[in-house]
Formats: sequence, structure tokens, C-alpha cells
Amino acid sequence: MRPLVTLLGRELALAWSRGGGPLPALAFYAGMATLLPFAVGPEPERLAAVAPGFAWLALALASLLSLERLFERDFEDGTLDLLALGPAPLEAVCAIKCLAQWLAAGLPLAFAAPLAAIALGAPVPVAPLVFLCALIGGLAFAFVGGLGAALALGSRRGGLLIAIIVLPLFAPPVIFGGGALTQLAAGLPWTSGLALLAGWTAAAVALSPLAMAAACRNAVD
Amino acid sequence: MRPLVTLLGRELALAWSRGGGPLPALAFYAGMATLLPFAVGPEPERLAAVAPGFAWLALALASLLSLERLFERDFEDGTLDLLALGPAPLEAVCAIKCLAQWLAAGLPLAFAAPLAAIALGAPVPVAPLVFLCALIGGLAFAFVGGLGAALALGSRRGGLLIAIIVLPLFAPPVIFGGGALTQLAAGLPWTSGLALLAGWTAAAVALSPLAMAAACRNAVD
Amino acid sequence: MISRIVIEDLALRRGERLLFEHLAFTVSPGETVALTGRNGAGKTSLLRAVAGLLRPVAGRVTFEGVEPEAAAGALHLLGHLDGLKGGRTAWEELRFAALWSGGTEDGARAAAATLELDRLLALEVRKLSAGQRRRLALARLLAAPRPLWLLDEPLAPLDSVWRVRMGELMVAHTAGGGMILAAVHDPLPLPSRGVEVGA
Amino acid sequence: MISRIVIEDLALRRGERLLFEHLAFTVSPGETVALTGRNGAGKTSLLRAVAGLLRPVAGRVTFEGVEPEAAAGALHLLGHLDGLKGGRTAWEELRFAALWSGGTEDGARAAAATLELDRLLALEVRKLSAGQRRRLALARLLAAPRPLWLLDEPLAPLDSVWRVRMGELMVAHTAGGGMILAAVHDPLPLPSRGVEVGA
Amino acid sequence: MLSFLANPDRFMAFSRWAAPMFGVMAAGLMAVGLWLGFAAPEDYQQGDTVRMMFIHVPASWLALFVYLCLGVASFLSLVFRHALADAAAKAAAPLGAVFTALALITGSLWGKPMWGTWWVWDARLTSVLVLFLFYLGYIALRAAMDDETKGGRAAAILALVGLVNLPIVKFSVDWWNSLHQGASVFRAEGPAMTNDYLIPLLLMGLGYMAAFGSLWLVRIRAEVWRRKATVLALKAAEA
Ligand code: HEM
Ligand SMILES: Nc1ncnc2c1ncn2[C@@H]1O[C@H](COP(=O)(O)OP(=O)(O)OP(=O)(O)O)[C@@H](O)[C@H]1O
Ligand SMILES: Nc1ncnc2c1ncn2[C@@H]1O[C@H](COP(=O)(O)OP(=O)(O)OP(=O)(O)O)[C@@H](O)[C@H]1O
Ligand SMILES: [Mg+2]
Ligand SMILES: [Mg+2]
Repeated sequence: MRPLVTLLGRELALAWSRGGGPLPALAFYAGMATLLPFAVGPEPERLAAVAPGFAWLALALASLLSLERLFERDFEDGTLDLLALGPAPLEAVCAIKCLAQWLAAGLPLAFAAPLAAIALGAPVPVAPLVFLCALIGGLAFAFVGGLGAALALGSRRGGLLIAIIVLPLFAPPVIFGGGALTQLAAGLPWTSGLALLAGWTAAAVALSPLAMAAACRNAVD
Repeated sequence: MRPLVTLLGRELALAWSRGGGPLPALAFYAGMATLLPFAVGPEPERLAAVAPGFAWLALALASLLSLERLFERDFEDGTLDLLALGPAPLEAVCAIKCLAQWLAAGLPLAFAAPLAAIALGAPVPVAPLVFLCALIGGLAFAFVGGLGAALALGSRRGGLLIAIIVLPLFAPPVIFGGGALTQLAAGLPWTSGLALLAGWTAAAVALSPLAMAAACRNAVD
Repeated sequence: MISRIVIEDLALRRGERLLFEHLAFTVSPGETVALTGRNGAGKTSLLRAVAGLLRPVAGRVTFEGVEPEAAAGALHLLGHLDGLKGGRTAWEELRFAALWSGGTEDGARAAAATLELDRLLALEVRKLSAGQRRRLALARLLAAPRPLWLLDEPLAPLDSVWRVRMGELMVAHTAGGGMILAAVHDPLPLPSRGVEVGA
Repeated sequence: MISRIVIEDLALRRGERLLFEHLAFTVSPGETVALTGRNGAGKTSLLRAVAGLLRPVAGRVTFEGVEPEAAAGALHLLGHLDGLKGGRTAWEELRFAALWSGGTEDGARAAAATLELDRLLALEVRKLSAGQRRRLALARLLAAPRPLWLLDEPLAPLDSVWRVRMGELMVAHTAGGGMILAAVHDPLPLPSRGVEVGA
Repeated sequence: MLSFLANPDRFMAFSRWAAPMFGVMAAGLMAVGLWLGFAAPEDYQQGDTVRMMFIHVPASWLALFVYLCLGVASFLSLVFRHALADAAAKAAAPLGAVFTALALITGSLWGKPMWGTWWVWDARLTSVLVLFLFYLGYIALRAAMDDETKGGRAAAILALVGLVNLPIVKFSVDWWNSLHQGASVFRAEGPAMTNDYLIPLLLMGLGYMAAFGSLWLVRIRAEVWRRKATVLALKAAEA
């Protein structure tokens, strides 16, 4: 356990300085909330209707674009060798990396998302669900994004590949979370959407480390 | 001139493979257009109303998140020294880098943005304006984003710095463009918003290379 | 403890090219083996294969006396790429490497003292000179004791004084039962057995 | 043409530390100067100062015979960091460096032939061995002719055969009126004048 | 069967006559299937457009089936490092992409008269699009790696990950309410379709299957030959 805790500390510090901590997340949402009225027109009820969904989608896009390079640095500067020769299996290393990424970037975004939704006029009762979706979904995005990043290691056209690989894996959680949000807005039961999201996240967290580790081993070879 | 053309070719190739050329842009928008209905609900008229604004916003976000690291690689692997010792002033080098980034990533995004807006049901007459905004605004985003990336070189907490530096510079063009789009949608004159956007872009293209070059010299020293 | 490392009938391929075949030698505790060979002969690839990062197309590498799964925990690999992050301080990097490889913080501090890095520990890695950076990388070997050292041109960026010091530290490691497998272009400043790769 | 390079009363500072002061020497056409000194003495920093990338705190570097603005165009700098991108092919990198430094594509091809890189040009840089990669970096010196070469430990990763070959190429460069300023820990395989940094 | 074909020489011998045979079978089955399909009576609701079914439904089946083949081949190549399995996976991907594209195109052509729209973002349609993206991702990932074995392995990992999408495509119509109809042929209670439609549909399905088998074998053979050629060229270059 001890080495993994050390690794988590290091990865957190790196992700924090790479992503800049919670401030960019907040700034990102602040910018979105400022702009949206301009883009959609300022009628409050129209804004309020799309606000939660926007907050949710913006989270997915932000994850998509910032997770891309999770492994590349470590691959290019030889750190991946060091990690592969450590006391923990590479699966655990990959999981820790994604977890750190989520803690450093996903978690602040999850806190910012409901604030942005409310600032845009979404009804306050929606906020907890936005938070829950962002919290759970962010974890899935982190792990799935890490998988894309690991698979694209050592290839030309990294960005292209990651987008193509990750998009199909991002679609289901976005659909589940969006479903829960629209159901809630329509006054319908929304737990099944959230449950599906949680299930997808659990599957992603459980399975993608295996694929990530295999991809890293393949890249290091 | 000859070396600058060579440099443009190289930077294009790098930006192309870093970003993956036009396909991720298309994939990004395809993903967005796919997911937006799920996130905000599929009612066509609601979608149509937010579509142009969303396409524009997504462009800004994509630029913000992908431009961050424009200089970092070159700084860390010594290429910046090579570029600084070349036949062209560093200002031109920086401008070329931003231009290449725009050609390789911004331009495809500009073509994809109106398509995404239409796919989401925006009225077809809005499309040319979305394209114009994306085209002009993308150039401003590229140069301003490059400035943030150059300023953050060699500092710890790069991400944080970039966010703080770049976001205030991103806000005005986003607001001008968004304003033009809502004006058009409301049947009001929209040229002033576009003119402001063009003015901002011209200022950014003219001034930011000076600041970028100074920041690079400082980092190399 | 590892009682011996046996390399038998080894063949490595990179891309489409076969680097070498039928390579065989052993490393016993207390021994230093210097790998020599032309550029591109496959010395670095061989070190990576011994570390288990590269899968040979034929033959095998056996660590006698330890389980195959534990082999990775018995060695340090110091390659051309030293796995140091320019933006972190020397101490952060050394401390992490020590704890990650099973050492302690005190071990890291002692290693830094041995390699006279104390004054540099607060600096960011990217500010170190080439020789200082290499010393930091070498400090990781001392920070967590592991019997086998796989070194890729370990002494090249060091000045003459540090080459001698490092030679002494390598002698001390082998004297304590350690093993060293080093790819070199210049002779090592300690008694060693040569193995030529891809001759 | 540069008639001489004069370094007068030079002092360099990194961070808070003064590396050296009152350093003075000259390099004339046809001369090779070998910079020696302990790790961290400031050899790399001196090379960067001569290239104009680092601003000295005192003294100056003068390129006699050329405008100060044209100085950067009269030199090649090959540092610890070689400015090669792992994801591009060797040929792409060499070709760009040649055109960027005022050379031609034919020059790049000739340089590759001289350094026997032809077979490797299609490979991605990250796949080259350390010595092959260094040869690629050295090929850039030949691909675009510039009178002054600033080299940071240029021969360390090369095998013995290539050290000799590279020595011959350096002799050829100085014989044609070129100048070489090289930071080294091992003696260069050609006649050179030594300057000790930070003694 | 699999272990019999795992031997490259036996595979080459087998595929040599099997590939053309499957091709002939495909032509025959599809000819009869189309004939019967056009002879079948018009649907009382759908009119003539019902004939789209004979193109659309088998293409959709094949889109799923080929992915399954890709997954199995990828698994074998990853676990047993079998070169032939890798070649089979490589050969299957573009075929699967074509079948998926065909399903998407014919489906959306059929959707216009039936649902009044070319496309809706519902679970079945979206999950098939996702399937198409997985095929594209597989092809792109392979193509982007200089090193063929590495590219093959990375792509195989992706193919295995994509297997989770298969049940989603299959059961999306049951799990979410969708415009698209549920299963009417392969279901627990037996087919819900008159024989007028069922027989040509099944013939077309078999025909598509045979066509896939034939093209797949041909592509694997080509890949095996290509690899032999590169090895020979390398030997010649080194000598
Ligand atoms: C782009 C749009 C469409 C897509 C992507 C699509 C996809 C699919 C897929 C993947 C299957 C195979 C399902 C399975 O094996 O369980 C299928 C079957 C089928 N589709 Fe579509 N479809 C589309 C449009 C349509 C339309 C417009 C109709 C007609 C109203 C239609 C009618 C059918 C029928 C009758 C089946 C056979 C169901 C069965 O027997 O299992 N599809 N489609
Ligand atoms: N992925 C790859 N694809 C093709 N060739 C490769 C790949 N990786 C390495 N090579 C080649 O393998 C050979 C062996 O490289 P290696 O780094 O093992 O050599 P080395 O003996 O360490 O050389 P040096 O003394 O220069 O460090 C080189 O010729 C290199 O070009
Ligand atoms: N930005 C910086 N801030 C503080 N100190 C620095 C900075 N950059 C370099 N140094 C220090 O300056 C000194 C000189 O470094 P330099 O790279 O010039 O040495 P060198 O003579 O080339 O050594 P080597 O032989 O190890 O390559 C080193 O002690 C280094 O730690
Ligand atoms: Mg090597
Ligand atoms: Mg130095």
C-alpha cells in the first residue's frame, strides 16, 4: 500500500500543476455561464431548461480534451519504465493515475458544475443531481480517457486517435446522465438513469485499468 | 521567407499530428452534436435555439483547452533554442506557430461548426455567420492561447497561470461573437458584433507575437 | 536473494530487424559485466530485456533464487531516459523514487548526502547541469537497495572526480553481493568482465 | 566571415549563484577550444552565452567581422537537449534543420550520407539508439555550413569508431576556417586548446 | 476447427478452395433471396418499402457478427500471440465497417418513409453509430503505429474493450424505448413474421454471411502473402 499512496501523492501534485488545480475548472464554468446567455439568448426559462444539460456536457468535453495526454509525458521521459518496475502491478499504477486526475481536475469540476447550472437559472432542486452526475460521470471520463491516452501511446496522430477511441466510450455515460437530468426536469423518475451511469462508471473503473496496463506494456516493449 | 515557409510546414505537420488534423475537430463536433440532445433533451425547437451559440462556445472551449501547451514541448526538448538561433526573428517564429495551429485545428473546426449547428437544427441562414465567427474568432483564440502558453513556460503551475492569463482575453471575443449570433437569431442587425470580433482578432494577431517572443526569450535565458 | 542471473540463447528483435541471437552469459553476485558494442548493436535493448520490459523472440533471462514475478523488484534500471520530471524539485523526485522502489526517506537523504546533492535538492530538475542530473539519477540506486543494477552509459556526463567516486560506489555495491550490468563505450573505472553485443 | 571571437571579462549568474567571473579567451578561425571543468562549473551556460541565449551579468562576447545581429546565423549550437522530436522521422528532422539554418535539401542528404544515416532516415527519432540519435544531431552541423560550432559533450554516446570519424570531420571543419568550442569531460580526438571554466 | 486452422499452411490450403466456394454460395443465396423478396406481397402498412428489410436487416446482423469475429480474433492474437489471428482481425475490421455503414445508410433511407426522419438520436441508432466508430478506431489505431506488432496489439485491446457495445446494440431496443422495433426473428418466442418475409430474409442473411466468409478469407490470404513478402524483402536488404 505504502508505495501506492506515495504514487497517488506524486500524481496528484503533477495533475494539479498540469491542470492548475480547481481555479481553471471554476474559470471554465464561469466563462461558460457568462457566455451561454449570449449564445442562447437571455430568456430565463429557455436558459433554465438547458442549463443542467449544458453543465453536464461541458464537463464531458472538458474531460475529453484535458485527459488526452495522461500517459504521454511519462512515456517520453522514461517514467513509465520506472513505474513498470515498481512494487505494484501496472494495473494499479494506471488506476492511481486516473484517480489522481479525477481528484485534481474532475472533483473541482463536479463542485463547479451545479453552481454554474444554478447561475444560469436552473431550479435549485436540480443542483444535487447535476453534482452527482458530474461526480460519478467524471470518474468514468477519467478512466475511459486514460484508456484512450494509453492506447494511443507511441502512435502518430495521437489527438485524432484519442478522439476516435474515446468518443464511443464517452457516449453512453453522457446519455445516461443526460437522461436522468431530463427526466428530473420533466418530473419523472430519474433514478434509473443515475443507476445506469453508476453502473457504467463501476464497469469503467473496474475494467479499464486492465486494458490500460496492457496498452502501457505494449508501448514500453 | 524560405525558412519561414519551411517552419510553417513543420509546425503544420506537428500541429496536425498533435491535434490529428481535421478529423478530431469533426469528431469533436460530431460527439457534441450527438450528445447535446441527450444532455438537454431532444425537443427540436429547444435544440435549434441553442445550436449556433453552443457551436460557438464549444469552439472557444476546444481552443482554450488544446492550445495550452503550444510552446512547452519545444521548450523542454530544446527545439526553442534551435528556433531562436534561426534566420527569422522570434516574433515571426511565434506568429507562425500560432498560425499553423490555427490552420491545422482552428480552420477544420470553423468548417465543422456550422455543420454541427445545422445538424442540431439551427436555421440554415445562421450557418454562414457561425462559420465567420468561428473562422475569425479561432484566429484570435490561437494567438491569445499561444500568448498564455508562452507566458506559462518554465513555471510550475502552468495550467493555473494559463487559465488566469488567457480567460480574460478570451471573454471579449466570445461575447462579441455570441452577441452577433443572438442578434441575427432575433432578426436584428448583427454586423457590429462581427466587426468588434474582427477588430479584437486583428489586435490579437498584431500584438501577441511581440509578447510571445519576449516570454520565450525570458524562458530560454 | 538472487544467486545468479542466467541469459541463455537470447535473441532480440526491434521492428523488423533482428538485433542479435544466441547471446548467452551469466552474472553472479559480486560481478560487474560491461556490455560493449557498436552504436545500435542492441545494448540498451538487452538491458530492457533483462529488466523484463522487452520480450525476447527467443531464449530467456532467468533470475535464479527469486520468483519470476519478484524479478522486477530486484533491479534498478537507469537508461538513457532517466525518468526525471523537469518541473519537480530534485528532492521530490529522489524521495518518490526511493519510496516507490521500496526504500525510505532516510535512505533517500543518505543517498543525496553520498552524492553531495544536498545543496541542489531544492532546485527544479530542469535547472541541474547534465552531470548533476545524472548524479541525481544515480542517487536513486543508493536510495533503495536492490541487488541488480542495469546501467546505460552511467558515467558519461560525470566529471573525472565523480567518475572515480562512482567507481568506488559501484565497487562497494558488488562487494556487498550486488551485481552490475552496464552498457559502456568507455572502460569502467573498476574491474569488470566484458561482453560484446552484436559482434 | 568571422575573423575572431573574443570573450572578455565574462561573468555568468544562474539563479542566485555566480558561476564564474573574469573569464577571457579568444577563438580564431581554424582553432578548436575544449572547455573543461567540474560538473556544474558553467560550461553549458558559457556555450549558451556565446550563442546569445543567455545574458551575461558582466563582460561581453564579440564576433569580430560580423554584425551583432548576424551572430546567431554564424553558429550551430548542439546542447544536451538536441531539439529532436521523438515522433518525427529522422529525415524530416534533418531536412528541417538544414533548411532552417540556411542549408539545402541536398546538403542534408549529403550530411546523412557522411554520417551513414541513410538506412535510418525513415525511422522515427524515438526509435534510434542513443548513438544514432547523436549522429543525427551532428549531421545538422554538416547540413548547413556555419563557421562556429558550439558543442556540448558531442562525442559521449558515440562508439569508438564514430569518435574517430567525428574527430576527422571536426578537423576538416577547422581546416576550412571553421571554429569549434566544445565542452568535454574526455579529451577530444583532435588537437585542441583547453580552457578551464570555474576553476 | 479453430485449432485446425491455426496452422498457417493448413489454413492456406483450406482457404484456397473455401474462399471461392463461399463466394459462389453467396451469389446463389442472394440471387434467390432477392427474387423471393421481390415476389413477396406488399406489406399492408409499409407498402413497397418493406423490401428494404432484405438489405437492411442482414447488414445489421453482419455488423454485429463481424465485430464478434473481430473480438474473438483479437483475443486469440493477444493471448496466444498468434500471427494468423492478428491477420484475421486486421482483415475483418474494414469488412465490418462496410456492413455497419450499410446498416446505417439503409436504415436511415428506410427511416425517412417509416418514421418521417432520416435520423433520431435514440439508443439503437446511436449505439450502431458507436459500433461504427469502434471499427474506425480499430482501423485508425492500427494504421497510426509504425510498428506493426505494436499497432496490432493496441488495436486488439481496443477491439476487446468495444465488445461491451455489442449487447448494448442488441438489447438497446428492450432497455430503452426506441423508435426502432424490437427483435422479431431471433427471440425466445420464435420468429414473429410470415414465411413470405421470413424465408427470403433468412436466405439473404445466409448470403451476406457467405459473402463475408469469402471476402474475409481472401483478405486474410492477402495479408499472409504481404507479410511473407516483407520478410523476404528484409532478408534481401540485409544480405
Ligand atoms: C439508421 C437507422 C437504423 C439502424 C442503425 C438500424 C440498426 C439495426 C440493427 C443493428 C439491427 C439488428 C438487431 C438485432 O440483430 O437484434 C436491426 C434490425 C432491424 N431493423 Fe433496423 N436500423 C435502422 C432503421 C430501421 C428502420 C427505419 C426500420 C423499419 C421500420 C428498421 C427495421 C428493422 C427490422 C425489421 C430489423 C429486424 C429485427 C429482428 O428481427 O431482429 N430499422 N436494425
Ligand atoms: N521500435 C523500433 N523499430 C525499429 N527499430 C528500432 C526500434 N527501436 C530500436 N530500434 C533499432 O534497434 C537498434 C538497437 O538499439 P539500441 O538502443 O538497443 O542500441 P544500443 O546498443 O543501445 O546503441 P547505442 O550505443 O547507440 O546506445 C537500433 O539500430 C535502433 O535503430
Ligand atoms: N535557472 C537556474 N537557477 C539556478 N541555478 C541554475 C539554473 N540553471 C542552472 N543552474 C545551475 O548553474 C550551474 C551551471 O550549470 P551548467 O549546466 O552550465 O554546468 P556545466 O558546466 O555544463 O555542468 P555539466 O558538466 O554537469 O554539464 C549548475 O550548478 C546548475 O545547478
Ligand atoms: Mg543505447
Ligand atoms: Mg553541461
